[in-house]
Amino acid sequence: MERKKDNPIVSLVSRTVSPFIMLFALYVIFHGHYSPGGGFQGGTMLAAAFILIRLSLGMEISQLQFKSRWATPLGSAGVLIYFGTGLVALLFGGNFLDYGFIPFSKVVAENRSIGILCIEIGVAIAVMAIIVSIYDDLLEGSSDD
Amino acid sequence: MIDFFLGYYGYWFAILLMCLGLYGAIMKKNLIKKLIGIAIFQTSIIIFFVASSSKWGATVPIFDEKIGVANTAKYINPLPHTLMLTAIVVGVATMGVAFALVISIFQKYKTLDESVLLKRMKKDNDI
Amino acid sequence: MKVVNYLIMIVFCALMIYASLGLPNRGDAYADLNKEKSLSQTPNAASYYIRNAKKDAETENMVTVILADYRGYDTLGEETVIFTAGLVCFLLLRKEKKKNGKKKR
Amino acid sequence: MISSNSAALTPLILLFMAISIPLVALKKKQIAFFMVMIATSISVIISFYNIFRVLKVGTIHYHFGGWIPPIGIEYVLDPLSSFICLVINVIALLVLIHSKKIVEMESKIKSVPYYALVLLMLCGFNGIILTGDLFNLYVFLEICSLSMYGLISVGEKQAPVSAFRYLIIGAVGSSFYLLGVGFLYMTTGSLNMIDVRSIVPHLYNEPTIIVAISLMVIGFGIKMAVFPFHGWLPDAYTYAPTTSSALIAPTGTKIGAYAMIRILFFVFGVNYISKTLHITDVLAWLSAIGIVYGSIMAISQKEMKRMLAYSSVSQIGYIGLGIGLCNPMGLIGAVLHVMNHAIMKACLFLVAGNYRVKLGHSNIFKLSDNIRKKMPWTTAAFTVGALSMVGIPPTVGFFSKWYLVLGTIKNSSWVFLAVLLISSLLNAIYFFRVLEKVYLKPIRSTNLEELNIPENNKRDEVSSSALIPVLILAIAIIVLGLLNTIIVKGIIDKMIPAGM
Repeated sequence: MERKKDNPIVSLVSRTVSPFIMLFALYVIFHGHYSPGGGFQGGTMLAAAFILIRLSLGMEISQLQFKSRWATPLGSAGVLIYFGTGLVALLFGGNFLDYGFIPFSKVVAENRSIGILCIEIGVAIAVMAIIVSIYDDLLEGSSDD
Repeated sequence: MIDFFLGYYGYWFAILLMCLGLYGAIMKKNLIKKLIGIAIFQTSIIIFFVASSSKWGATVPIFDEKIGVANTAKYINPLPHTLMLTAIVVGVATMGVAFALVISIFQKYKTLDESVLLKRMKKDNDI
Repeated sequence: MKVVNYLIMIVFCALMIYASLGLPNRGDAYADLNKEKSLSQTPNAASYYIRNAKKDAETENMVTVILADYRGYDTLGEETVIFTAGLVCFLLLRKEKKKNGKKKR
Repeated sequence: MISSNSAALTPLILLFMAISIPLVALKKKQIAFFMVMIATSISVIISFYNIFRVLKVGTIHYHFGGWIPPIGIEYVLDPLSSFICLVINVIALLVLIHSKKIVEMESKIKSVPYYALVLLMLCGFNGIILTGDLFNLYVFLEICSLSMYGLISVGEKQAPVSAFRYLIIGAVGSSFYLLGVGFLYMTTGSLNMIDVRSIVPHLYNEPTIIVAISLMVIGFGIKMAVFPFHGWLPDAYTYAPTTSSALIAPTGTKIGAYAMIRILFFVFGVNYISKTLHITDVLAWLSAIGIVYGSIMAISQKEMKRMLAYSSVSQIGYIGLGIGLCNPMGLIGAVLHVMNHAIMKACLFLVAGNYRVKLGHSNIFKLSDNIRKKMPWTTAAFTVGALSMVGIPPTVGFFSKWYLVLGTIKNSSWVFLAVLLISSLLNAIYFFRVLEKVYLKPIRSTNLEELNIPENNKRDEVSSSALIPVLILAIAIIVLGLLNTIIVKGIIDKMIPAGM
């Protein structure tokens, strides 16, 4: 199938919009404590920003931004951040995922708050990386050689 | 009567959507249409759950100094929302796997229609 | 076969609507699932969350607290689900020969 | 620290290894197999430790995040869950030892994501078994079903189609379960199993509870492949790669059976299920039809893996029948058969895999007695497994059927007794058909030269990593058969729920 190459408006708009989507995604992730939002929502928006670039500029250019083969390891790193937060709590003597035991500060409630932030970041990284990797794999599978 | 209707129409819409989804998943011959049916089914369950969390005159489950937490009827039930966040992600994951399978079916059989697919599979099995 | 399928759907729809009549009225703040105590006098999770989320975790958004703390293990499972989906796509569709292409460059 | 957290460690270790495989095995792919071995061995050790601890101190509860049950999620380790957990982990370890050479030989399976998915599936199984929370069960159900779709789909050419069919049915099934949880939550306001158990008696007359139970039973019926929902099973098992089918056939459907026992008897209560709603009667009748149907279909199959798949349908029927009888003997039979069938099916599927490795096929009609000369140990293991499936006394298969028969006699349900006896006969037909080929049919070849090639009769056994698990399973079939009273008296007797 012949594809139209390099529509300047599309590439310009997506290049301009993509950073703002990322910025808003970061806001959603880090403001999840006070307003609707959190890791999943922010993670999917980050992934949307990456996929927008992939859609408009093609696979080769977008590799400069985020390499496909790093997507799965990054995803597992994200899950590992989550898992590790729980594990650290376990090592400090609490049950698994009991953030109150992680000594970030002296107040238990604040420990929990920071623990929640840690796992939101882990969730965001994992969701972002995995959605991008699913998109890349589907694209790779459906393209005929 | 009107109270009864107002109290239950949310559930009924969700149930109607469920039946639509099930119709797609069972009856349609095209694999993509089957998947659309599954997606509608899963989404209708999400609507069903979220419908159950509502309370008349309550606000979103975010702590507000002015309201306080003395009266729990002032906030809607946060638990179904949390469960459905999980269910949404599960639905996305199922769709991802399903599309991967559809693509690998298409690579091998060059069709997405179930009856044609069955014929080609039968031909393979005979050889 | 088609008739059976239609029948299944109609029965399903009827069953669901029959069951939904036993549910609490949507928006009823005093239904069983929103009470302080359940029918067997155990504490009810939902009202506990509303009351104590801010106190327990210094976080205003109750959904976040439930998602990440009270029911954090569900969320870990859910991340694992999406990780699994990523791995399945990797297993099924990614082509191995990519490395050769890189060497050529 | 280990002792206080041991209840939660099996799924966590499997999960940890699964998520670190893609990171660690980036450069060196062989490392994936060793990580799998480490993870499964540790999980086996921990499950042994857990079962002894449960037998010593009684039920163990583990609260995630330190929150007490109706607020948080808990793991419940009682005799039933620790026993099934041990069975699943041991079978998985043996099958994975067998997989060492097989996975690389089978056409272009990428070992890194494959092994990660295997571990994720086992993690899902362990999570389902141990959890005490209804929604958590749904999440882990999805983990293990998604990874099962993936593991099935990398097999032969038809494998993605069968995996897709399984996905459609399985997604509907787990959605049904979720819907059932929704109904239950909306009426009771709780998601914890023990909590729900205490609330449900106040609500026995509500239509919502009845619908919730039926939705959950349909959902698990699909996962368990009881009779009208078995459609996905034969194709999926036949076209999957050897390791996947040997992993999924013994363990995957048993999880559905376990969840069924857990939900029916431990969440809703024995009397309500059996006396008021008669759901167990429906289950027993469906299973009885499934037993006969599966056996008859198995007789008409040419392909060994497909025959074993249909035999799985019938064996699942035994477990369903044991649950449906709803008396102590029946439940003992069902739980014992979960273990026995897991061991037998793992053994038989691994043998089919070994045949495929050496002969390139596992078509029953092409087998002849030179395979006995070529692969004596594998064939001996197959014989033990087949005899056990039929139910010849010193093997495990006999004893679970014995308890089921006792259960039917206690309920004086003579139809089920007849079904059990007839199905043993049918099992005998389809297994002796293979045994006859393997032991008695001389090699018949139109090509005379082929007959005289000495290599054709030379011993050509599979490699030791593929042979040892098969032999261990075959020995276990006999040894556990002899030890069955210890298992029943020591562990299974303690599982029987109150009021049965």
